Amino acid sequence: MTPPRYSTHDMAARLAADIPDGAYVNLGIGLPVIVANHVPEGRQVIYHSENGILGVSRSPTTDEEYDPDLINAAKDPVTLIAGGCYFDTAESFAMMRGGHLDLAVLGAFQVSATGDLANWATRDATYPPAVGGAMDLAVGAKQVYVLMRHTAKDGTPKLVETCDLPLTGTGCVRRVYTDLGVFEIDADQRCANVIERFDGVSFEALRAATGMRLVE
Amino acid sequence: MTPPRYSTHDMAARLAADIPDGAYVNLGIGLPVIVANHVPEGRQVIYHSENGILGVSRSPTTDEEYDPDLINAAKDPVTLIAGGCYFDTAESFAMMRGGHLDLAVLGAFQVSATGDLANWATRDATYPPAVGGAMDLAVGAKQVYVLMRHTAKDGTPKLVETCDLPLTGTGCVRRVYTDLGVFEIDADQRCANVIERFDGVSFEALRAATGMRLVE
Amino acid sequence: MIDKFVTDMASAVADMPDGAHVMIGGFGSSGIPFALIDAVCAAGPRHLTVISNNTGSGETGVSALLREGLVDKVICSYPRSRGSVWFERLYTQRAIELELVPQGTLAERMRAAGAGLGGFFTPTGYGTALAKGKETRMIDGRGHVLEAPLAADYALLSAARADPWGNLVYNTAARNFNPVMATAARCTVVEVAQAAALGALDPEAVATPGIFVDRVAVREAL
Amino acid sequence: MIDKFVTDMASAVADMPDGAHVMIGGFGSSGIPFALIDAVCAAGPRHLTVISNNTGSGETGVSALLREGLVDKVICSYPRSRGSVWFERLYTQRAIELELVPQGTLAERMRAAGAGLGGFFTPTGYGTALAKGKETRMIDGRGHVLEAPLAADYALLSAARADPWGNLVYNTAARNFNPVMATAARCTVVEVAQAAALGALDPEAVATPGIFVDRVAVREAL
Repeated sequence: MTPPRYSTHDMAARLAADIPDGAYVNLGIGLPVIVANHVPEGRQVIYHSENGILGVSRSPTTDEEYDPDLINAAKDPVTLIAGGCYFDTAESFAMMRGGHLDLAVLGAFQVSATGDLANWATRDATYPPAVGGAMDLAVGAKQVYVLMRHTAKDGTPKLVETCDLPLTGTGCVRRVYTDLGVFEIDADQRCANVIERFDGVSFEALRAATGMRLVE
Repeated sequence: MTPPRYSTHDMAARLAADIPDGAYVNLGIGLPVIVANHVPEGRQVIYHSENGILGVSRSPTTDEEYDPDLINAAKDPVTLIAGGCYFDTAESFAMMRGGHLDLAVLGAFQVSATGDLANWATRDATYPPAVGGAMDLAVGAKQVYVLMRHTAKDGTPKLVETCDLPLTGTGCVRRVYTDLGVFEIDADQRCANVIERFDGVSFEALRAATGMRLVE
Repeated sequence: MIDKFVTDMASAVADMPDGAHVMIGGFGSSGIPFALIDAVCAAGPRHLTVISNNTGSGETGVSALLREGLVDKVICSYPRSRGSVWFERLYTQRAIELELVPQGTLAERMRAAGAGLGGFFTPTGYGTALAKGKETRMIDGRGHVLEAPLAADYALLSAARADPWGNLVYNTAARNFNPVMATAARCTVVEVAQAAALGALDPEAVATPGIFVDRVAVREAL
Repeated sequence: MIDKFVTDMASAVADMPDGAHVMIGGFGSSGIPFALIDAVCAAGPRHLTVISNNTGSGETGVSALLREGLVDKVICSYPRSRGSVWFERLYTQRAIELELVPQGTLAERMRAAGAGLGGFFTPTGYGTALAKGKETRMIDGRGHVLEAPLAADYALLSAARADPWGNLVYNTAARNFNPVMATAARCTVVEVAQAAALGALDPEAVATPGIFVDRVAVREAL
């Protein structure tokens, strides 16, 4: 039986619930940016964008708000929150690499039992590889959470014993949020501790969809 | 016969005459700062101060101009010229070390025949040593000119074959301006080429006051 | 008197030789020196190495240089933006060389060149394919990669306003790579939307001090 | 809601333990956190390592910490300013340890710590006594010294204005070491002349983004 799966919004909301008040957070391109829409009321989060913004806010809604220079890492137009500021790329990555961000939320192709992350290159050699700021975020943020579907489109597990795709960083992932549950990587034990199994997902179903040892 | 000697103002004026229009210049503490008073009319020079100023101008003359935070490397109050700007120490020394200053004018205890510079530490071990920005200027500026008395107070030469005082930098000095003349260090030939002997200074008198080979 | 303004975009880049290494500021379409790039396309130097975060989009910016066949090699972090068709075409034809550098390492290598440093150890990329062949070292129990400074012959930049000494202020997120590239090139050329009088820029808000700038050209009003 | 303002100088430094490594901003008497230093003197943690460009002058600033006997070691570039009598006294009595670092290397070591780098090669100091015992390397024909990052437990800084998120603007040359130290300490504490409302600071002129700041205390009006 196919286990029930959470929607991307459910997954994003589950991760958002774990972001502490006052945190400085970088949300990766793709799935992770959705997290911003699900942060609980009354919790203040300051979003960092690698191109040189602290205090990224919502998309512009009027012509007056629209500034073609003011874009986020995904190159989409955004606005600045009161208390936000600008800086250049060298300083932006000093912030990232220097451990000043409380949390980076990244997408992933694979996460290994020792917290290795593969999220930048596929096996298609004709397609140009692109890394952007992923490797800097992987090594730099105080915590790296991965938000991803539990399995690839073809059903193969993305939580794996060892990554066989090119690595973004080694031993950097702490937690993984998927459409089946929440997992904490234990690199010493080479396993993932199951923090939460979503409603209707049996441990057996989870194990069948996972390529590394699970501990509950 | 003691050769006639130029005053500090004569020496500073001689060096100032060689600063090109539009140059970015750092003047060291002590003798070198006098150079600013002698730059020929119509020549624009932008002065850098290591604590984070480009466009250092004269001392404040009114209460309104006086800003206790606005000091130069010697910790004396200054003003900012129109077109000047501020930055922090890390950027200031990036400028210095990165070869962006056209000229640094430094004082010296000794300069060697290979252009080594000694200007930061004496032999007195009880007195705390202090280096400040001297080593960064020595390696960083496009040109390093030394402005110094030709001999020490006790008459010993300061242009020497090899420095015996602690070095500030190796092979960094290009020109030396003293109260007897102007000299260009030729590190390959291990000598100083005499660019100019001041009026009334014989080559013999120069040689007697100099500890390295002179070529005229 | 110091006056770094030049008459037009063409004269700002007229001396760029074949084989030049050229940094191009911007991220996505923000802070890109479109007018200077057009002037380079018109002048037509060949065998360029372009150092930029992205490879342009559509027919403008870095894409235009690629389309004109002026570029042998690209050093960048993210050559795969929406509409980077010209880069993809050349790349799949193996007609262009790519040196892929993590974005933070790219910026930091430029800063090292501009700041006169001989190289630095960074944890970024350790244990990955992008560290292949590079010297590594464990520092405080953590793997690091030794990265070399990255300089260029020219930097082509975009800013909001400049004064005659080349002091620059930017608009919002258009800074990105522009200030760090300004420090790392032998000849830094900037296009600005507007000229400012000497003393008109707030000295506390100058993000690129004029010492890093060689030439400034003002964009024509649209 | 994020609010980094604390009630007074005393509470801003109350948790500083014996043996702490403390960066102190300023150059000469510009940009020195005099009020925070007074609060440390009153709290009296001992065996401190102070990292600062100078060693104070007269009876205030770093001099006060030295006079109170709270400091075991100083890491600085220029301990010999006019009126640094307390440092000279302790130094000649061999009652204090001195690590002398070229000013640019001092700032760059802090930047490396703040920017998460493992170290850097610099030509500064090569062939001098200050490179003694350090790894060296020829890079492009030039001698370089490998320098390590320099972090601290606390940074005590001074700025002109701060908002509740800890964004800082400075006055003229009072920036000096303050912005780079802000990045390099586990706990960055700032005294400011004036508090600003959120959104009141020009986002283009913020020299220290609030992410680097933990606590802000407003100086009492004189």
